[in-house]
Amino acid sequence: MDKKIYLDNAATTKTRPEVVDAMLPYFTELFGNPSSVYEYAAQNKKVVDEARGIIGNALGAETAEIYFTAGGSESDNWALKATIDAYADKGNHIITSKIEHHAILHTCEYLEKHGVEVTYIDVDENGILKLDQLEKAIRPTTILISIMFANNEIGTMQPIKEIGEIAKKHNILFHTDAVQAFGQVPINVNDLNIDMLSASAHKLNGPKGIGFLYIRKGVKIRSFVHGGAQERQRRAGTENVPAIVGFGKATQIAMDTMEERIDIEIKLRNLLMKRILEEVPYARVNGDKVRRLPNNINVCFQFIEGESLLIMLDMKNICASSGSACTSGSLDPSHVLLAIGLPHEVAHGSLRLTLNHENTEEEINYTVDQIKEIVDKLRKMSPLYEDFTRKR
Amino acid sequence: MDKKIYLDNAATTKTRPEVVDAMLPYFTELFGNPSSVYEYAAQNKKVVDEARGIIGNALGAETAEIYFTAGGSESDNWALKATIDAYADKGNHIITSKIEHHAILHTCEYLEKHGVEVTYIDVDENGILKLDQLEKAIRPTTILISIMFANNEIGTMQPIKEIGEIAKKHNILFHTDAVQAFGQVPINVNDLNIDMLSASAHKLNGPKGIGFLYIRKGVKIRSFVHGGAQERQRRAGTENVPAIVGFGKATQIAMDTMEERIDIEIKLRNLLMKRILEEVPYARVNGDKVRRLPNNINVCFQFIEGESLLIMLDMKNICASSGSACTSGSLDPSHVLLAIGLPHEVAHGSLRLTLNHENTEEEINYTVDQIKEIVDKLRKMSPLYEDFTRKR
Amino acid sequence: MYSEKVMDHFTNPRNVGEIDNASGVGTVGNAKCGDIMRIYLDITEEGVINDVKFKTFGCGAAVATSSMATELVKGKTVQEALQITNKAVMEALDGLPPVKVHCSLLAEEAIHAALWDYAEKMNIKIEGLSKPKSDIHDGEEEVEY
Amino acid sequence: MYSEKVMDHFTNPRNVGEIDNASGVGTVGNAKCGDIMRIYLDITEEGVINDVKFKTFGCGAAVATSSMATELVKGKTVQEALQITNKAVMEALDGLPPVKVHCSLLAEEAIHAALWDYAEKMNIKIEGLSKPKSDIHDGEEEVEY
Ligand SMILES: Cc1ncc(COP(=O)(O)O)c(C=O)c1O
Ligand SMILES: Cc1ncc(COP(=O)(O)O)c(C=O)c1O
Repeated sequence: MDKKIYLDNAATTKTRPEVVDAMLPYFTELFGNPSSVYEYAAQNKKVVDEARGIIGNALGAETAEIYFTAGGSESDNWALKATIDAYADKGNHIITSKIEHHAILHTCEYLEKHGVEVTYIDVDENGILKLDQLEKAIRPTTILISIMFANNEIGTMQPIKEIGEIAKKHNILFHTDAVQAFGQVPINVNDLNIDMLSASAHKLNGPKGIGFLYIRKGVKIRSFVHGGAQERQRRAGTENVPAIVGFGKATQIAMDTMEERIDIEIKLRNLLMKRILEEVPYARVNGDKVRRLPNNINVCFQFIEGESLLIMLDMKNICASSGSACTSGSLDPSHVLLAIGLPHEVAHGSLRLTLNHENTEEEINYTVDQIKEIVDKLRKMSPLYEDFTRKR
Repeated sequence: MDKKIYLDNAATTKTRPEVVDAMLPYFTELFGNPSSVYEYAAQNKKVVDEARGIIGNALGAETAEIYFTAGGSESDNWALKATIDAYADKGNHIITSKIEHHAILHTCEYLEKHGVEVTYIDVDENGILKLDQLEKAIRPTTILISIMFANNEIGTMQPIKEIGEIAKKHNILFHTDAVQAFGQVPINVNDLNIDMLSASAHKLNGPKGIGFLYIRKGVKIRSFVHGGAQERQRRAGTENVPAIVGFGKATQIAMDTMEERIDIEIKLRNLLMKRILEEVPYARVNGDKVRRLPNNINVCFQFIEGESLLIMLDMKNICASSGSACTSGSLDPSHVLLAIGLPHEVAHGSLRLTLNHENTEEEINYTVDQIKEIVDKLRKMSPLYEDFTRKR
Repeated sequence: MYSEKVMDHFTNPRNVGEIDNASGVGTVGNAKCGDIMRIYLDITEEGVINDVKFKTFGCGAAVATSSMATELVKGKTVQEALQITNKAVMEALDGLPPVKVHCSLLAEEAIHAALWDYAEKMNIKIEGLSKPKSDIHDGEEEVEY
Repeated sequence: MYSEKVMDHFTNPRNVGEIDNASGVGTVGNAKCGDIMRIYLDITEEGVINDVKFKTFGCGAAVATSSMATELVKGKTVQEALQITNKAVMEALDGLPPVKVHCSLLAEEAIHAALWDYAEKMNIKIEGLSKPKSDIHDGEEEVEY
């Protein structure tokens, strides 16, 4: 195919042209600083609050509970570090999972170096949190449970409602990293007892560099970025007006089109999954079959290594990922795949394909054809495959 | 005038159309995540590093010493908090000034609550740091001196070279908040012995929501935002590619046009200053006459209050500021004006006009005419003016 | 940020000025906070507020509340004027931003201070009126230009 | 991220395959790190590497370095082959990204391991060659599909 086939929507997405159009006036025509006194800038304050309202609405939250940040990572850092700060009198214990994004895990490691105690809960072979382990991990000093809504690698969605209930029962704050879920699946923070929620616009066809942290009214965490009085004194820095407007627009479109997008994605994903499992031997799908993001497929091809596969797919104009794009610099085997019990060599052979509504059946079929050929080629080169066939 | 006259370029600036044009492809065509393996995204890694190179160049720094952030506030928070973290074995004392931006001052307050010791050095009546006080404040436990390059309210530029030399002599790190100076006046981090430097794109006709922290090679501070391996593992979060490209472009233009812009701004500023001082009684210019940003004028009109003045100017289509835009929510008298020794009531009557190369003589003349009228009108309403005239 | 009514009273403030030999003058607020209001009252022998003027140093809301307060008390008896609360002033202005509510309190106080001055001069006691507390020169020095 | 030469050797790897009854076979690396290389050598009685084949499980750089290493040793004497360092392999590939340098070390090691196997089989000692250290099954279990 001449055209690029983009199957890495969990890494980032195309900003929708309508979103860019919505942003454009705020660069050159209406560029004022929303904190200024004059009318010209008051318009910018208004559009920022409109975007806030759209997002609050999407979550069943109040407008004033949405705080803009520079992205999912900042939101995650904020939620964890500021909770430790604000609730120090209650305790210094956090519970999270083994399959969180590095924005959570590395923040936890940082906090551990500063005397915070962290329990990392196991997941089962499908990546679902072990709820009994969670309940047992709770201590009188536990101040926060942070469990991601949906996993960025294997797409597994956690039993958020049950986790929220456990948190509530024990009077512990509940934060969820919903960077992969917001705008993709319905979320209601009240139904789910969520106290804090992180999201990032570029995962839902919005711009990069903008995210938010939902903070339930009454949660007393303060700033992570200190300075000016922006975001009701909780997040300093001149408001990124164009990006905020774009985030509002992207959220609006995401909510309006959610159902049809899910339909398209599930249909394409099922085709992809079915053909791979039927046509490529020694392939295994990772993550839960049911509790799963509509657009995610993660599969391991035994005896081959992921980066080789990615490069060869790339040469066929297919953009895909092996584990989180954020960590592809190191290409260590994914901590998520290890946590669901895969041996290292299998984890190394993982492929993540994350679809979006613009993908077509033709693209999917072409992709499977290429995967078949490449996997075959790589296995012919693989000493592990050689050993395996010899043994049989 | 029908046209808006924008004289608040210290609050934020218009993004240059060329900058927007440079950004546009990275929203919809080249939207890939720079951390991804495929060629399509490698292009984005390349443009990010090109922008880094342009910025490094502008400072006389190396490309690898520039780390992108979400803006000046994040950079300031990072520099201070991470230094406290990384150099805890050496000490816990920071020296800063009384006229820093809130991104520094509120971060210092936060740190003080966490056991850090902070000394706030005085400035003289023109806003120049008292160097003798600085040297006396140094302790064996001092790990950081953070002094802003140029003040955002009164435009005073600090004796950065001298401060850098003091820091170096005592083997203390030197950070400077150059948010108002970068791209406006020449800066060379080596000549000036600067170890860390904060800047923000939207102050130099770049986009909002993107900044950087320069960190000299060898300075061992780590992350402020933990997570993915972006920015050589020092700042997590999917790279804001369009904004980074825009920042690079804005920096390039700012450096190429610096001389002519300074000429235009100084000419207009001198006209403004001359006419105000000659034609409006009981007006006083704040800040240093010589060591001053080319585009800043800050003036106090005795007996009147700033917000009233701003609103009336607004009604004449003139955008201006009274103290930092970030704090205009509270309208407290500016800590900077108090630090240079102004009494509260005078500080309340301050007006900040910050020009840019697009302003014209006609605009300046119109603005002075309006100021004269408005100041006169407000004084006629002022009980302070009544008392003053009675006393005479 | 302000309502149209506030903007109207700010840009065209009613009753700006002074009254020579006023029946009562009250000045409240302080320069430190950036708001000072002075109200002049001209009160007839029957105790009716015949004329009222004000001077205000302060933000848009401070000017507008002064202006509105003067409008509200004009023609009223002293007792009626006493009943005019900051809430009434705010309502008449179609509301104020939360951070500006204190301006309306200041306007109420200024009226009371002027009435107190009137009572002192007349050597009478006005039912329900107590001594104003604010001092406009709280810890501030004069500045030389 | 890779040079053209690396991409060429990755997409068209030379000498992929096995050699039946090879004079020496060496396997190095381990699955945990995601790189395993196996080299087969066919060595003549005169000690010349007549043929060489490889199999590699690993990233693009691992495949390319294996391919290049086989090209470099082919036709060489055992002693000449021993002189071929990872640096030579990297240079022949126009460089590798810093994080991939270990792949070239693995290629050097794989050659040495195959030569060691040859020496053991022939019951000879090769000057300057020591026993390879890596084990491809470091702490890994088989997985059932
Ligand atoms: C001196 C100074 N430092 C820091 C900042 C904060 O920058 P930003 O709003 O981009 O976070 C500003 C601008 O508001 C500033 O003028
Ligand atoms: C689950 C999850 N959390 C956090 C992040 C970080 O978001 P961002 O890159 O916008 O900071 C990501 C994406 O990289 C993610 O997938």
